[in-house]
Amino acid sequence: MSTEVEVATTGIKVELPKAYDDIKDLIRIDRLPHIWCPGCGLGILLKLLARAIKNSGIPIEKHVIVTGIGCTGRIGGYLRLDAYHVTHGRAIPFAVGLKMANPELEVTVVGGDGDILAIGGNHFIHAARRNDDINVIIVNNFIYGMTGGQYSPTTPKGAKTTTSPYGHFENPFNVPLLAYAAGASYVARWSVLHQNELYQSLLEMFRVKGFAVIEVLSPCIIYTDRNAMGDAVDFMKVIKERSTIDHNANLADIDIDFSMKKIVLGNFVKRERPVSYG
Amino acid sequence: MQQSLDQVRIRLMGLGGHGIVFAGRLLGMAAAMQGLDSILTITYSPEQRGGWSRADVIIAKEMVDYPLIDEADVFLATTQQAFSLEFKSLRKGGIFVYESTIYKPVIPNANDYVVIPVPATEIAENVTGRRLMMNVVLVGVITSALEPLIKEESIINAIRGMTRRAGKLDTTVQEMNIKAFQAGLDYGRKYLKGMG
Amino acid sequence: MPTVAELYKKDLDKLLKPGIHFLDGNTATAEGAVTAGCRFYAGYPITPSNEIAEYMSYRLPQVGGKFIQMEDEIASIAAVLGASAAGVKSMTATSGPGFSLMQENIGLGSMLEIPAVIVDVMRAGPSTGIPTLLGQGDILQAKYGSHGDYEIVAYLPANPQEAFDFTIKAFNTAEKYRVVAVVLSDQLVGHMYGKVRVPEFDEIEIVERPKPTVPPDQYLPYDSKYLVPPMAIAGTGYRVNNESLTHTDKGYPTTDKDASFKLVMRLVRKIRENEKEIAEWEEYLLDDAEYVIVSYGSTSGSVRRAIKVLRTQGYRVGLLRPKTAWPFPGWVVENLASRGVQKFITVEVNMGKMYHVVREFSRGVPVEHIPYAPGYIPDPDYVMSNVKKVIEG
Amino acid sequence: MALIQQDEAWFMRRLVNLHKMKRPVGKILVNPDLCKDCRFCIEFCPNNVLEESKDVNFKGYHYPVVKPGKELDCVACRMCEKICPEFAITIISEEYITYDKYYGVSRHAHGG
Repeated sequence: MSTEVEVATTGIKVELPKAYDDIKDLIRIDRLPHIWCPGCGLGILLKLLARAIKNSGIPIEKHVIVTGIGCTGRIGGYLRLDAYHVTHGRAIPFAVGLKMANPELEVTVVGGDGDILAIGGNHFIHAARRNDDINVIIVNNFIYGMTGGQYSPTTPKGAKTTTSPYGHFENPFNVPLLAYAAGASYVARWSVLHQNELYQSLLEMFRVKGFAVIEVLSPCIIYTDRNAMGDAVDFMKVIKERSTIDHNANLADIDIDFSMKKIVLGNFVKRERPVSYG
Repeated sequence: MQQSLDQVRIRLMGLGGHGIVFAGRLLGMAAAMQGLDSILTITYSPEQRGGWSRADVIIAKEMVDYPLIDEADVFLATTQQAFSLEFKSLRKGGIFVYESTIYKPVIPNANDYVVIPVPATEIAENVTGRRLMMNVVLVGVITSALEPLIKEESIINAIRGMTRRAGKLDTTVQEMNIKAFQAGLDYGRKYLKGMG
Repeated sequence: MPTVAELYKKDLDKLLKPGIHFLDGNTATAEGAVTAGCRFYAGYPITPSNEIAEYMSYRLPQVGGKFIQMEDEIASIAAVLGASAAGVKSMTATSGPGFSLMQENIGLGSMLEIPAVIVDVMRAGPSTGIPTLLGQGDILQAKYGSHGDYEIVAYLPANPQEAFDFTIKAFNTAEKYRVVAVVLSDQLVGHMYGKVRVPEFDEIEIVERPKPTVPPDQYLPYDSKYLVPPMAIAGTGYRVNNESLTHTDKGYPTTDKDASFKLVMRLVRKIRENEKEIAEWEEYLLDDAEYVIVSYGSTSGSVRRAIKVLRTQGYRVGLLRPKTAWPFPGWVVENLASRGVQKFITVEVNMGKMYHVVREFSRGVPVEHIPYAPGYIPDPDYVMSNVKKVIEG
Repeated sequence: MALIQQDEAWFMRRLVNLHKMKRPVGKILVNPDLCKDCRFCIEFCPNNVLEESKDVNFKGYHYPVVKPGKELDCVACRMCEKICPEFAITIISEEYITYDKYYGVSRHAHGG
């Protein structure tokens, strides 16, 4: 086997701690430690996703991960699955092609708020409209992290980013409402702190037939740094203190504003809608 | 430009809905089935409905090279508009076929051309009960003028093999088309014989 | 190589029957694709390629394939690549503006080495141009449209027969070399009806992509030991990372000098080293020609007629018609140049595209371009008078 | 995980013999090379068991270590393991300790 991998990443040999024996087979250990910043929530999602895939009841080789560009786009590369890291914003249509060509596959798209809602926004609403039988995990960190902190479609009004130095003047997307309105079969919002709930939600997503969307709130130090919110720990504490779980919340009222006074989480929507193809 | 040496150029034109393209496809396909080469190009007016449509067929013994028509050997016009727009493209000595129950063209220097007026709608209605089959009657007339380059069986085979997006024509429609075609062919043969 | 008769045994009665047909170029393209084994189509409506999508939506369900009309061309090509990654031969069809939108993902297809076919029914440009009329302006874009270094294959059909044949070839080349293959048809080829002879099914050879023979733990998705590595299909247990970033043999992102260079070299070499095998061209009256007209697609018909007439007038002109734009048969131009041809003249419906390519290989022999871009092919008179002008200086 | 079932908790409350009651003692294994010092584990530990190391790992990050004197304070709730984004922490809970012993040993440890 090639040894370039280790040179390219860290140069050290890493063994996965014992706690991850169950998902040892699913993580590309030779690529750890991963590239994400200290305090990034993506590592947590990676673990949960691997566990959920392991326990989904669907054979592992039938799982396919499709990711676009951005920090979140790297998640597929750490999962020892058939993974496709494609162009910016095009993970959803690529996944639609995979699923249509082979309906036996369980196709999951993981992308950031920029990848799925900005450059890939059109694909997102149309896949939801058709109710394509794929899963979409949107990791919402409120900013473009990898490119250095520009505002994204979910950046709250007032937030400072490298491209909104005087405060952002646009309104952000309310992701669950958007997904619901566009026609998704399953819509949930959790944070990386709500691990049990998020894990159950991921399992549910694999069971749902139709377009399943989970918005995962995740800390990003690029965002918190610029807005004097402290570090990732402080952000996590805000989520811990201010979030409420309300499965029956009125989706129109669950915007997340800059103050983050109210963060509503829950499994909001589960409905049966005809799927676009058999 | 010497396009006429080794090929026959047929220009069919009429109102959209007159079945001009279908007629062109029949002629082109019949030629192809006989081992000739044929090319059909279609042009429409910009209107989605109610405009004119034009089908240009080139039939050649060898390969058709330049696929467009600069001058026609045979010209069919089913409407006055078609006649006014494109009669100028018919070469001297060419064959002009028109639908005589729809309009009566005023042909300049009529003696320079072989003119065949065809009451195609009437023939179609008499033979098949459907005025719509008028285009196939006219194909029959054109075939009579082009015999033996295009043979009767080839057109009949072409009608039988003709497919549409939704599959083949159903057999009763096929048979009606064949009847209309033969009626046109007879009319043309008689008319040309009459001209001597 | 297996043939259609062996590969698609149960579908044979559903394919276009061997024999003579009279089809328009777009339908011939679609039928060629179905015969080649295409079972997935994703597209977005655009004139003048619509007939392909319409026909595929009618035809694919009959042969167990799938059709989807996506939200735009970008999504279409992405879905096509996805479906091909799942092991189904896939294609899309579009025209200039849509082709421009697809460029980024043509790069993706090249990088992930996913076989796919794009039919570009060229229309007049730039921008929206004239949707209903033809142009031949996408020649260079087909090769250079996406960023970075990669190679594609592009065919140039001149009539419905070639639209049928070349689409099959495009699928075969795409599968064989794991590249994106483009069929650069044009509005006139797409819309004109012509004779299409479908060969017997045991005469049509079909190439399938190389498949891995080693067990998953020994498999490297981008093994640089091969020029064209075997391709693992999604869901078959190989569980590989297909990486659009510059990657190592194992499919892991890398910024390592050697690994990056090795990858890009291989992406380019797999076509460049096989260009003599892939490239096709036609020579017409070239043996004694002093002036070589280079023309392709529907324009070449007009040029052929012009040459016939010019020959009767004593001009020693001939036609070189590339059937593949990429790889371009440059060595043919080189040979003609060193044989003592006086001039090359390019005739295409643009302001000079293949002109540049011919110049690259003309070894100092002057190359003249006859510009023409009004949405129609030049008629033979136009070609003749301009060729005479060039010859007589 | 819990020794006492949730629904039995109220019922058991009065009956539990605290002197004999056992709870798990977690052993916190940290893989220092994977740590990036995000402090999630330190901040979210309910028993405040962890602190930053004085040493740094090969990347230059301080990794979590058990606070001196808190060796028996980990109750193996696994919060740190779960919240660690870096796959760096494992909790092993094979040992149990009685509350008596915990407090005794704890006092003893302070005394010594």
